[in-house]
Amino acid sequence: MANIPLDMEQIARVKQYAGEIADQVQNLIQQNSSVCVERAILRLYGVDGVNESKTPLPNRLVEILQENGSLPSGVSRAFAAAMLESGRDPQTTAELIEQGKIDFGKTDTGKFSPGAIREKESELAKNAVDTLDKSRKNKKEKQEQFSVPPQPWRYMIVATGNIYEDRTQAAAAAMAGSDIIAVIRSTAQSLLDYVPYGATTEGFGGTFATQENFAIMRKALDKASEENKRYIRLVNYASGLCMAEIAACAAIEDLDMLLNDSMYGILFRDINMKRTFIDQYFSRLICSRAKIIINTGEDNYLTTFDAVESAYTVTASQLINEAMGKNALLTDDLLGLGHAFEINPKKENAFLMELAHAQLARQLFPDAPLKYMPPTKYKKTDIFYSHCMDTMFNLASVTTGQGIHLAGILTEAIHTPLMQDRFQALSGIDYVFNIAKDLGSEIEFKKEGVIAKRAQQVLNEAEAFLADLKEGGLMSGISAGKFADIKRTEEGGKGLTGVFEKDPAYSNPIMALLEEEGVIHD
Amino acid sequence: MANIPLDMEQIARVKQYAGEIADQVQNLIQQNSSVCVERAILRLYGVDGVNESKTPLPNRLVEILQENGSLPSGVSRAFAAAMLESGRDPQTTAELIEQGKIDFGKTDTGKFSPGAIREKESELAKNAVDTLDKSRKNKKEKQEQFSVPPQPWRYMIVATGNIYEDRTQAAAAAMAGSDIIAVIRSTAQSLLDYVPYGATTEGFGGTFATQENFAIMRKALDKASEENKRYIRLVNYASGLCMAEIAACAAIEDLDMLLNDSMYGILFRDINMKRTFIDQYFSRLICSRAKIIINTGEDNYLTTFDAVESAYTVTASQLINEAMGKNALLTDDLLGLGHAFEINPKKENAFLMELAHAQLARQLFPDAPLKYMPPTKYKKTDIFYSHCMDTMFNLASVTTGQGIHLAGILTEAIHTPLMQDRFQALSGIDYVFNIAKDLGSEIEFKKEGVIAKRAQQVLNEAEAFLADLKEGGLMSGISAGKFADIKRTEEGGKGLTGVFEKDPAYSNPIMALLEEEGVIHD
Amino acid sequence: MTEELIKPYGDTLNDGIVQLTFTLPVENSPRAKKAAEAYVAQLNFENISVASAEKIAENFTMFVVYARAIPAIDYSEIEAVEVKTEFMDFYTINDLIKDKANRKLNVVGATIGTDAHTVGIDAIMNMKGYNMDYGLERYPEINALNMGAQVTSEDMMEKALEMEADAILVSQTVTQKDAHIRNFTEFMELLEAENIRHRFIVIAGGPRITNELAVELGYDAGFGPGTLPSHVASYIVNTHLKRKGK
Amino acid sequence: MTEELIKPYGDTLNDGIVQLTFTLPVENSPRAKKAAEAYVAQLNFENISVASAEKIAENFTMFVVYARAIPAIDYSEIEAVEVKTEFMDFYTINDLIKDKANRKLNVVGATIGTDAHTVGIDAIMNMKGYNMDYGLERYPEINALNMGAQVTSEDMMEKALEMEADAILVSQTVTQKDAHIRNFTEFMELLEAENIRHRFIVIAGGPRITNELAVELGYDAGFGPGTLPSHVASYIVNTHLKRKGK
Ligand code: B12
Ligand code: B12
Ligand SMILES: Cc1ncc(COP(=O)(O)O)c(C=O)c1O
Ligand SMILES: Cc1ncc(COP(=O)(O)O)c(C=O)c1O
Repeated sequence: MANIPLDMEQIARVKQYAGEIADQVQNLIQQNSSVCVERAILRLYGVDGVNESKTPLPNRLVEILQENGSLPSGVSRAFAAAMLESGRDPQTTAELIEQGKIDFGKTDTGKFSPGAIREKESELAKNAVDTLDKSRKNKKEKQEQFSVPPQPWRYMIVATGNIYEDRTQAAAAAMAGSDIIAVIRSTAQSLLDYVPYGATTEGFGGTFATQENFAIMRKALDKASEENKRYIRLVNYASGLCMAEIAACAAIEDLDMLLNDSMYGILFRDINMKRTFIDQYFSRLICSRAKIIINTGEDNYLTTFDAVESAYTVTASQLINEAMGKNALLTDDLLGLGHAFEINPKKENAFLMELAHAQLARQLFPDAPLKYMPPTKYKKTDIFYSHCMDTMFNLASVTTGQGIHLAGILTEAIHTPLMQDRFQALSGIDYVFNIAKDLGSEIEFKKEGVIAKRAQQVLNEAEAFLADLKEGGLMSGISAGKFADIKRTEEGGKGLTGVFEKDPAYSNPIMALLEEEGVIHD
Repeated sequence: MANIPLDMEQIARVKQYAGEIADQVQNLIQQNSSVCVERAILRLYGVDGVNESKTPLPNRLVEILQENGSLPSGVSRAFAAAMLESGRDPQTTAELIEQGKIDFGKTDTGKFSPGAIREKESELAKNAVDTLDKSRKNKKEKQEQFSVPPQPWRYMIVATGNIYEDRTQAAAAAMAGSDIIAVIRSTAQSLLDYVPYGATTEGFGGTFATQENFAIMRKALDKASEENKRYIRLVNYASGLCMAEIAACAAIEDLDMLLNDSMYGILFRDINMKRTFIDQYFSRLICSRAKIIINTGEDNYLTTFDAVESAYTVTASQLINEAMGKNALLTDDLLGLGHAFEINPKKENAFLMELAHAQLARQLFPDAPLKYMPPTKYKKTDIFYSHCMDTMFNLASVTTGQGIHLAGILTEAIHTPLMQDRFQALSGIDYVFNIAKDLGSEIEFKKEGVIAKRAQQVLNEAEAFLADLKEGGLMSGISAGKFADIKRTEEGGKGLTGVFEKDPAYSNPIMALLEEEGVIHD
Repeated sequence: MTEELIKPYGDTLNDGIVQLTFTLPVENSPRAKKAAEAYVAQLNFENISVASAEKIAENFTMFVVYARAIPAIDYSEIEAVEVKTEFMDFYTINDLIKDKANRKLNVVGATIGTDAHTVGIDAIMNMKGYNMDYGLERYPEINALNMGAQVTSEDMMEKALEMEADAILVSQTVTQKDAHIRNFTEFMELLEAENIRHRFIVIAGGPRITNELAVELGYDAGFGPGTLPSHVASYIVNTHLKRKGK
Repeated sequence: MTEELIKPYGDTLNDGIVQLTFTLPVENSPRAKKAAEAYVAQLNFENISVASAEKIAENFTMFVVYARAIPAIDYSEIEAVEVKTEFMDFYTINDLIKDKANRKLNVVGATIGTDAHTVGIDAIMNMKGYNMDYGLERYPEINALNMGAQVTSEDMMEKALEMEADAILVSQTVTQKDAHIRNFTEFMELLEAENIRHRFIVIAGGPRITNELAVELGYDAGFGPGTLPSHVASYIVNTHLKRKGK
């Protein structure tokens, strides 16, 4: 691979800074939990479904605890007690609770011994972790059965709003060459403080992320894997108010990747930072165990702000995301750190800058399957011009050896892609990936050249930025608008009311087990 | 600029071989002339127009000499004598000859002294060469007045068949960014043994090359140069049975470039090799003096045969064309040696091979404005796919610093370009040339890498080929089908009857003057 | 007006050439090509050439077609509903407000509904502006408030009342399933229900918005892609002064 | 047959979405966009969205439009005039000729008129063939002669008579101003004028040739892009045997 000479010590330094920044946040995470985390526990314990007014049972159960003031001890203990009381399976138990037949959150006062409850909890937690292990193994088996294509993997979105229509589109995209299918989520689902239920056919700009929709799509892609003799990965979106819960649903349904990034939620969805850092941690622990690759959203900094000026914020955020990911036991192969090809094409030598940015990311995270986003902001409604942009993006990606290659679409500036738009995108990718397969290992970037200097400059800027950031901490940095010029306060944004301080009796045995067992290498 | 390490001695060797091959042909050229050369002399002396049966006067006059057996002494002397007899200007003299009022080819027997005739001849020749000088100076002035864009120059074809429609298209193409406009010639005009006359509005697959059409287009492009503040070059086609004559017309009308290559005529139009080598020499002498860049047709080898297997024939032919060009006083800046981006896109790493080929040409002829042809053969009727191919071609061109960049067109496999097709092509070129402007000087090709090795291999194959070729000579090599697997015999093909051996009395004072004065550096 | 018949232009006047790309839900085959040709004929074309037919999915074929469109239209009869205002520059606009309006103008803007796209409204309102043209916040004579995205119609209306806005700028980017039409309409109906529509200059904008659409939906004007802040400011001040009879 | 109504497919069945690109001979302006929209409406579309309008020359504007086509067609009524023959491989074909025809078949081919494209006819006839499929010259049971390009109709006919050709292959690539139609027709009329049409299987081919067009022009069959030599050989031997009643 072509290489830019970077100072290993500087790299160690920026990773060190990012680690410190992540660790500061980790304190907050340890002391608090959220409604989302608790609901995720319930889901992993086996609670699903909605009540008559369509409220998901995990939400209802957590609400009950909130109402009767017992949430600070967490849902686990209460639910274990309820299980003992009902003597039934988790789902039935949850239904009984919702029907008022079990006095949820109060049963443990006396009726069952703390030991019995603790035992029930660990049984539930073990089953939960088994579910995650099963997902990991299922995927591994399928990857061995069908082949795993080489990187960059071709990532294609479907977004009709109707899961059944999405299924058709996904099969078409797989046939046309996609390695990864992402079902874009309905607009603003990230702001919903619950996970919608069942198969859905009406969404705006995307399809609701529901466990049932995940299952439908996974089944379709298993078929596509078989037909195309290639394992087709499934992606959905976790970032938002339900990060941990969606991770749970995703693990249960064998998803392969999740867009999973608090920074995105904070900056672009105005989600409260405390809430989402807490949710993210548990979410990522789940991803780690179930081997779900996370995708982070640094690309968004560049669609909103200038891609040259803001380049260092991308690098800094990738470093922080890596550190936060490692704290949540994510291994390198699960870190789909994001970046994007978004420099104004009117800028002379823009492609050289793009190469510099892509190569820097490649070298900073040599083992991560980097997520590389196509040009979007400067796409024209002239689809022919836009198709040229995607061609150059494809080249940058294969040349710098990116991991997850989001297909650029010639109609980006017009509409969500038609079936034919996707086909055109994929056939362009095939073309470039084939004819320029080994270009990256055939060329070298000139020492002291524009590309090398640009990469160095971004790294220097990122270093200075991180050094500064670690003084005040990430949260106060965000409050000061240091990322993408967007200011978000610690107490502002959506979802703060869902955060609570753990009381001494609090337990989350799944989290405990995951932390205790650490990274699994099978 | 990125560089492939090549052995300077090997380069000297192949140039030496090519020189020997060209010199062998030069013997033939010195001993013979052709009807086309003679007609070109008449045109440069000032003869134009057609008779009642639409035969051009230059053709009529030469036919008269052929009929009365005096052609071996050439047309110059006879015409000078006729001028003395008529006492009028060349055009009127020609008309009088055609009307039978002057006994052409016979007058000199006695009536005028050889000295007087020789003097008239040199006066005519001087005027002829003045015309060429004027063309050279005109163009230089215009280049200084408007600016000259940097290379690669954007070359665009127009081909409606109707010169007035072409004019509209050309203005549009210039506005959209073309630096060069080529008016594609009507199908098979190269096989006509005369230059059609006047403004024409009916052609097949192109517009007839006539002096009047040249003038119309030159005027339109002068206007476009003014409007676009950039000198817009005009190109037409000389190769064929009228190479020298078209060069004369082109010089008179201030054209900037001519497709000018006997090898093309021999191999792809089945024109007799002797005839076209003779025509080519005088044609190129004219180009040299009038500073018309020649474009050679090596790209055609690749559209007909496999671009990887035949790559060495391109290199060999470029070397021969360079040597033949130098023999005709063409300087490096006038050698638009041809090649093309025609490797099957299904071939893995095809782009690396293309870079190797383009870079080899660049390094072998560092000062020549190489003519780089876009993909055509593997273009699909899927215009979106084809547009990606052109994008990569654009990149190869700017990266390896080509000179004359023929615009690839997304509808190549469908029809001759529409106005919108041209616009799309040019906007794609602008995009790539801008974002990757200095890529070539920012990267290096890995020593011993696929690209370097491939370039070396082609050079080795070309060397072996030339070494072999120089033994039997170019003509017998062509007869043996060594170029592009096409066999053409020395006595076969069109136009041999137009060749004649010069008798001792033969004179071509224009040629003599041009040879004598050599390369002009102003 | 004299008739001015026009047709698409390929490379000769009135040749009518059009390029079409579409997908039919059938397997690729000569019959599918025939169907594509027959279909295009129904769209009022002749000389139909199906250049390319490719299988893009099980039972779906994509076609690239070139054909000659038959109808001609009379260009002299086409009228566009353009925003009719004289565009001025930053300095002229500020001077005009100072001289004629005699007070600062209040402008509030937002992206309403669930639409989270802010770049468009930011381009018009934020200090730095767009394409070297200052945003409204920079105008000394304009008091501009950008509420950002995902703002409800109610919040937007309240803010407009609170700051006694002269102009309200509503941005919409997502147009899927006509989300923008719904949002624009909802906002307008709210103003009308409250009987305060007449108090404001109400302007719509976004990448798929035309003046025509905006006017149809009851807005005073609509601005599409490429709009500069000074265009919007010009329109606001001119319309304001006209309404005040100045 | 049951009705089978189809429409173009964008991302939902029967949404009718089509992409169009065309140029109008007018200056770019909102009015020009309006004209583009009005024009596309005349082509039987609705929900017309003029996505892009760009000046591509003085007085010319290129448009990219997405719109929903209104008509549906009944796919069950579409029939394609396909070459009807069973395609066999090299070995089967040679065996068949040997066994049933009892003599070598003679085939002559050329590109006629001023058309100089040989790659297509070479692909069918020359030894090496096309896409890993041997050319006719390689068939031991076929006596194949490729005359190359720019062959006159007369020369081609004479050669066919001289070698007692069973099949004549005529290639045409240049289709501008319908040059191919003229050339194909000229050749066919020549055969008919000489009253020898019935003696040969006459086959047309080229990148823009369909079987339908060829049959219309009086040829026995037509082959388009992607044709393999074995397709042509199959057709020749099958037709030959059928005619001989074998
Ligand atoms: C950047 C971007 C994003 C960013 C937004 C960041 C931000 N802070 O705004 C992110 C990544 C977050 C994003 C998310 C989504 N996006 Co988005 N996004 C884009 C993108 C790439 C560029 C838009 C842009 O910023 N343009 C630049 C600005 C300057 O141009 P503009 O908006 O047209 O504004 C100008 C004029 O229109 C006018 N103007 C605009 N508003 C107003 C208002 C007034 C009053 C006036 C006078 C003028 C005016 O002035 C401006 C300056 O000239 C486009 C694709 C594209 N290239 O267009 C897709 C696009 C708009 N997004 C799209 C979609 C579907 C989404 C999602 C819904 C996808 C999903 N399901 O997750 C999400 C969710 C967002 C939501 N809930 O709304 C679609 C919309 C399809 C459609 N037509 O409905 C597009 C077209 C992409 C696509 N092809 O699918 N997106
Ligand atoms: C190579 C090429 C050339 C080469 C030809 C070399 C040669 N020895 O043939 C050169 C450079 C010389 C050339 C010149 C010209 N060309 Co040219 N050329 C092409 C090109 C790039 C490829 C054609 C090709 O070889 N295809 C590969 C073969 C294998 O495919 P095929 O021909 O379709 O053949 C297959 C089938 O059709 C079938 N088939 C073909 N013939 C037959 C016959 C029978 C009996 C059967 C059964 C089957 C069959 O079997 C084959 C294998 O599957 C095309 C563009 C393109 N990409 O298509 C332009 C193209 C064909 N050329 C074109 C033009 C206009 C010209 C010129 C006239 C330009 C000019 N004015 O100078 C000249 C002059 C030539 C002339 N007088 O005819 C146009 C034609 C436009 C039109 N539709 O009318 C094209 C489409 C380019 C363009 N967009 O402008 N050309
Ligand atoms: C990291 C991340 N998460 C989530 C999303 C999408 O989430 P939403 O549903 O909020 O549009 C994105 C989109 O860009 C993203 O980058
Ligand atoms: C060197 C050269 N001359 C001439 C031509 C075109 O000549 P003709 O008029 O024979 O098509 C070409 C076309 O490729 C060429 O390469």
